[in-house]
Amino acid sequence: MTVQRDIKSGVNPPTGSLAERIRSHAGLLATIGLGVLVVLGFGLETVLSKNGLSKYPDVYGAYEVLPLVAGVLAIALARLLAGLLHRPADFYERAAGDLEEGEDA
Amino acid sequence: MTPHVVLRVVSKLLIPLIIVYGFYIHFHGEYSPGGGFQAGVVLASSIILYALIHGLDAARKAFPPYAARVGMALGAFIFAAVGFVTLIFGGDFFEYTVLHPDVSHGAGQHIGIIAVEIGVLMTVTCVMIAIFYAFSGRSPEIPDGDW
Amino acid sequence: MTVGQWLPTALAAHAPVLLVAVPLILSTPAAILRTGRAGWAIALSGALLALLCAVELFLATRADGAVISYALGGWPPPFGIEFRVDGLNAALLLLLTGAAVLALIFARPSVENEINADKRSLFYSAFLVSLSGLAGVAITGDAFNLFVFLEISSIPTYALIAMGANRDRRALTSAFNYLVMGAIGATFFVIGVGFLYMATGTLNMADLARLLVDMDGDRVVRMGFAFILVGLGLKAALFPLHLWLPGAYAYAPSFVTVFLATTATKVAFYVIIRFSFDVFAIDSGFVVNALTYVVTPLAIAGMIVASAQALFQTDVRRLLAYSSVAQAGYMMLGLGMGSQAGVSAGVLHLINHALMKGVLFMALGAFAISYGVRRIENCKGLGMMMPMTASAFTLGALSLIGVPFTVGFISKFYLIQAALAQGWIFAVAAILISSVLAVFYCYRILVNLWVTPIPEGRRDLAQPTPYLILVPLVGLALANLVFGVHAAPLVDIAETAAAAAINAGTGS
Amino acid sequence: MPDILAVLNGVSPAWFLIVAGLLAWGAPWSPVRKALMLIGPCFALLAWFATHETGVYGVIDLGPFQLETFRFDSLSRIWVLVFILIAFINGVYALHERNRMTDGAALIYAGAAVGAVLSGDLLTLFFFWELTALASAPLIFAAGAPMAHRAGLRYLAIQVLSGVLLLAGAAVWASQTGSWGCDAIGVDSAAGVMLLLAFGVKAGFPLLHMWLPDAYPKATGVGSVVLSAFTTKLAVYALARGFAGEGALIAIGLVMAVFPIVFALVSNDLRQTLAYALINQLGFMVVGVGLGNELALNGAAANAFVGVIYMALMFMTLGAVLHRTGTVKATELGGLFKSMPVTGVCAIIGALSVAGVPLFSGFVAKTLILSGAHYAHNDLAYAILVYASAGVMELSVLKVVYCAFFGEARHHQVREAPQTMLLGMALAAFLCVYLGVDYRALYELLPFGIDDYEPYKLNNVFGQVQLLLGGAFVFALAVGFKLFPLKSDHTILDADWFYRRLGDGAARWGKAMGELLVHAINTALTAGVARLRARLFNLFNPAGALSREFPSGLMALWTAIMLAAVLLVSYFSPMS
Repeated sequence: MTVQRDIKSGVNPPTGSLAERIRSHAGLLATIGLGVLVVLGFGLETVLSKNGLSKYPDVYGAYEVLPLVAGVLAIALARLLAGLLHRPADFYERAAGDLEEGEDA
Repeated sequence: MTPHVVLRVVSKLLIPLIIVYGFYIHFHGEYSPGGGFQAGVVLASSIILYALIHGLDAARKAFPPYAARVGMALGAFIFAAVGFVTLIFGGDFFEYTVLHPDVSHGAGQHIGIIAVEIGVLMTVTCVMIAIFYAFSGRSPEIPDGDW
Repeated sequence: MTVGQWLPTALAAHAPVLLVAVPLILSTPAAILRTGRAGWAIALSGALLALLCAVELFLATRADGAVISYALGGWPPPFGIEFRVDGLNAALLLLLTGAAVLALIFARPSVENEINADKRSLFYSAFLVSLSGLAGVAITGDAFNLFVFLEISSIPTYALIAMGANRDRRALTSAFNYLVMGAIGATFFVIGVGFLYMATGTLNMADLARLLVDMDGDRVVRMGFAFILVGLGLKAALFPLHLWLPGAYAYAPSFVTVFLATTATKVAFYVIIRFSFDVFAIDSGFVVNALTYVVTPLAIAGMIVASAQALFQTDVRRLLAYSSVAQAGYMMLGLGMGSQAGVSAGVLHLINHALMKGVLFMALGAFAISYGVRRIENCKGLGMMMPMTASAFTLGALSLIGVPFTVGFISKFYLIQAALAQGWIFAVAAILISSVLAVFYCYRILVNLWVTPIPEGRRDLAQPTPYLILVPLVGLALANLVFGVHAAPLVDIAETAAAAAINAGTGS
Repeated sequence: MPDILAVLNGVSPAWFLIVAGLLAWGAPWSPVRKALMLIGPCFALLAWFATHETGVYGVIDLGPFQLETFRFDSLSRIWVLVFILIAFINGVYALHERNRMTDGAALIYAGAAVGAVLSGDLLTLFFFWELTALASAPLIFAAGAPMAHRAGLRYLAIQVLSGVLLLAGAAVWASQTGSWGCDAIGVDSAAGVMLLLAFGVKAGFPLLHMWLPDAYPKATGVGSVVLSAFTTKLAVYALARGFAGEGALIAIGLVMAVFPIVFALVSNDLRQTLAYALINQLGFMVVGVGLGNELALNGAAANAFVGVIYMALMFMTLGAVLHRTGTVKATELGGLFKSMPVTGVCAIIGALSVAGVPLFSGFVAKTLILSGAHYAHNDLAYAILVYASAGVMELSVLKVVYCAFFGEARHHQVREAPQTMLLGMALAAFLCVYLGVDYRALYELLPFGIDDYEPYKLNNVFGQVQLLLGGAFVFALAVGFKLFPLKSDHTILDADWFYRRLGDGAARWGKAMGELLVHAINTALTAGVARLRARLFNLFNPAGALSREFPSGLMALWTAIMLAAVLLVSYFSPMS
């Protein structure tokens, strides 16, 4: 069930069913939806409770921000790591002699 | 060998003497230096001398290798059998005194030692000869090209 | 003399000498007879009779501290030759004769496969002489007589090893190597005995022990000890004096390897115990120092270096031979501790090692008969082709590694305990390192046995394993398991032996 | 039925699995093996149910010591139950596979793990500990490639080493305390440290973890499922037994919970990603054990229980993918949801469980540990766990699901996974959901009673959902802006570099140097006897066969050296 595109005309069909349009932009929509939900969550938390709607009454602050920070941090670190420790896929295999010169994994 | 007349004659003279001397050493071994071991070597030397002078084939005819093999075993058998005989007579292993009732003169001892020494003599003689045969009769098993 | 509970009294009274004399006298008809089958029957009956005597002696010495003394020719001990059996060598004699019987059962198919028909009866004859000599070494109480028996056992052994030349001509050089080494070892031993005789004027071991207690400072005695220890260390393949062993084990006929691996070095090891702990007083400073500063480091070096050497072998039997050197290191380590617990662990490992190496070499013999397998990579797929034999081999290998519920574990366990009691953490570490190496070299074989598929064309060569091999093989393999779970009997034997070795030396 | 249960009372479930495994190993007929793989766990389960009373059964008397093969108590029973369950599920999952080696090995492996959990003393533990190592290695070897062979060897070496450490530690422990009992140990003594290291190797402690991402991706599809289930959870059990409340474990666990995230993000092999996620999971449990309060220990147990199931589920889905496409590399997969919808749904359920979404099993377990950290007033641990839990773990499992089933479709014309695989996955997925909803069933199994604990409180659920949404948002953004580090097929160096390259290089160098040294010594030693040697060589050399034999001259020299040594020692010994 792939979307039929009119290749000869060189342009995407201007119209299509709503479902097809959603499907082709699923990623974007999901991202926007998630962003809205996150913002809503923080809003709800601020509105609903004095101390924040924390899991525990004695833990203050919006620790729910952590995953956002952490996620960004982790991805940045991972990119750094990939840059630093990046080796060809058959690195060990070649070193151990499983693969000869010019042979693929 | 035919030209060596002197050697042949002398050896024919010497060999019986060597054999007799061997037996002399053997039977004196019981109370003076000597015994089956030394006597066996002397006896074997007579056969070896014979082989040196008259050739290995002649020696093998005179004293076949099979006899050497049997002699070796028989000698050892006699040696061990004496022990068993003393057991049968009711003594300990190699307790020669039980072989003869005359204990005061040690007759049992004499008999036992002589018997044991006969076994030793046979074995030593035959082993020496067998070793000589083995070395002198050996032909290379591996052709030169294979080395 | 203790009256036997097993044989008729008339035989029981002479059991010590019969144990040695029966194989000796039976070797003569075996040498004269021409057929291998008859030779085999004679050899087997000789070994069985010896086993009966050993059982008798073993039962008789079970009583606490019981010692059987047999005066040869009726001459009383300090002057005449004495055969002396206590808890230590009774166990060894049982092991020796038992191993001989099992090896002989295995021998018939194996020898028919490997030895020329006209040599077979002589082969069995030589074996009987060797057995008689080994039994004599184990049983005699006279130091010089021990040397004589040592030679009696060694000379046929050289010949037996050289018989392997049918399959591999390297057997000849190995036998020659062993001959030179064995001669050196025996010479050293007899020089040592000479020194002792010079110092004490006696050759009887019990008498020596009594006299040597007060001669601690005598340098002649110390010289004697050094020569005896080195000479016997050579015979027992103490690292680095083991160089004769890999070749001898690898190229000898299978049957000879089975017999040698289970008995020959064990007997030399027994003599070392006898001299270090019984004849020389273990509380003498020089014995303890020699054991601690020479034997122990060498034992540890042997455990690790020989295991590492085993790792790189391509010939299965050579691999196991190096492993034997390493295992001899374990026994020496127990000895080097100089404690009763150590000796007990060493003796236990001696027995257990005989059990596992018996299985391993027998299984290799079976492989060799069916497929001519010698090298590790040739073992491929044998697990599927010969499941019984391969399973027995696997069990032996597991035991060698020291997996729990096998005898190998029990003796390593006791060895570690003895080392800990001594506070020798380094010894524990060495045992563990050596065990890890054992895992690897066993693993190399086991993977080939079980994991790799059967090579093309091998299936067509299949022959059933003869029952005469399967019966002793499976029996030994089960013994590895049974005594691994129910360890008490062997532990008891080892402890009795250690007690006999150590208490006898302190003048009792 | 009661009769059967009465008979089975006090019989260790481990034996059923091991015997079934041995039979399966020997059975040449595939249907018999498959039947055994289902019947064995069933009987084991019966035995588990039959033994009502806690206590010690199956004592084997070995003379000097006694082996307790079946210690059934509140701590061990939950582990045993989940091991048996996963053995059964794996039996279903593996029905399609025709491999004699893995069938038997998986069963024996499961039995060994059960036996290890049930062992009451360190010796029995050692035995089963090594058995897990030996039985699991074939699962890696069965994959067949030389890479798998080498990885299996490395895996086996490390596992056996762990066992050796365990035995050594146990021996020292026993010599110090006189007891072989497998109870609280503590790190006060050398023995304790050795045992901790032994457990730590299997639990994947940082720097000891490298075998995990090294070996698991190279196992067979079915093999990695079983591997993920037993070894590491067994180690957590051992830690809970011996080192509950050990402060060092908190720090270790926190590191384990955090560092794999980064590696999981960058590794291209999805099974390796999962292996890192598994280490992260283990970090949670180790923290729980380290905290040592009842809530945290319960949390560790609950996490182990559900963790076994959902990690197995994740590995199963990847196994199915591997079965159909032949690869699990992120760069070669994508868009499989269309062709393998059921597998995809199972993967999503597994991912939601891993992430700890409310109504899934991960949530009810993880919240216990978080509460435990909170009640222990360990705020740092709490914060780090939150970070590790919701935010970033999601990154790794989301990555797996996204890369395999969504994203850019690659050209894989594949069918849905075989029915039996689907059934196995469905069973696990059902358990994931069921335990998340009927959490009381899980809590009743826990070692300490927690009737009053309620995971589904508004603030708890809300907070968790917020965390997850945040994590998902970041993931979505990263993917959308192509910031996600998914570029090419590559290897990322981890601690295994130390032995795979550095150690390997050092070994090669050492070997070469050692050979040189031995050669030099030999040359020096044998210079004097070289002539004799040459003569002997000429005499006894059939085509150089002697070249590998040691000449007697060398040995005579050794003999002389040793004689000198003994003489010196004995000569200078003092008189006693």
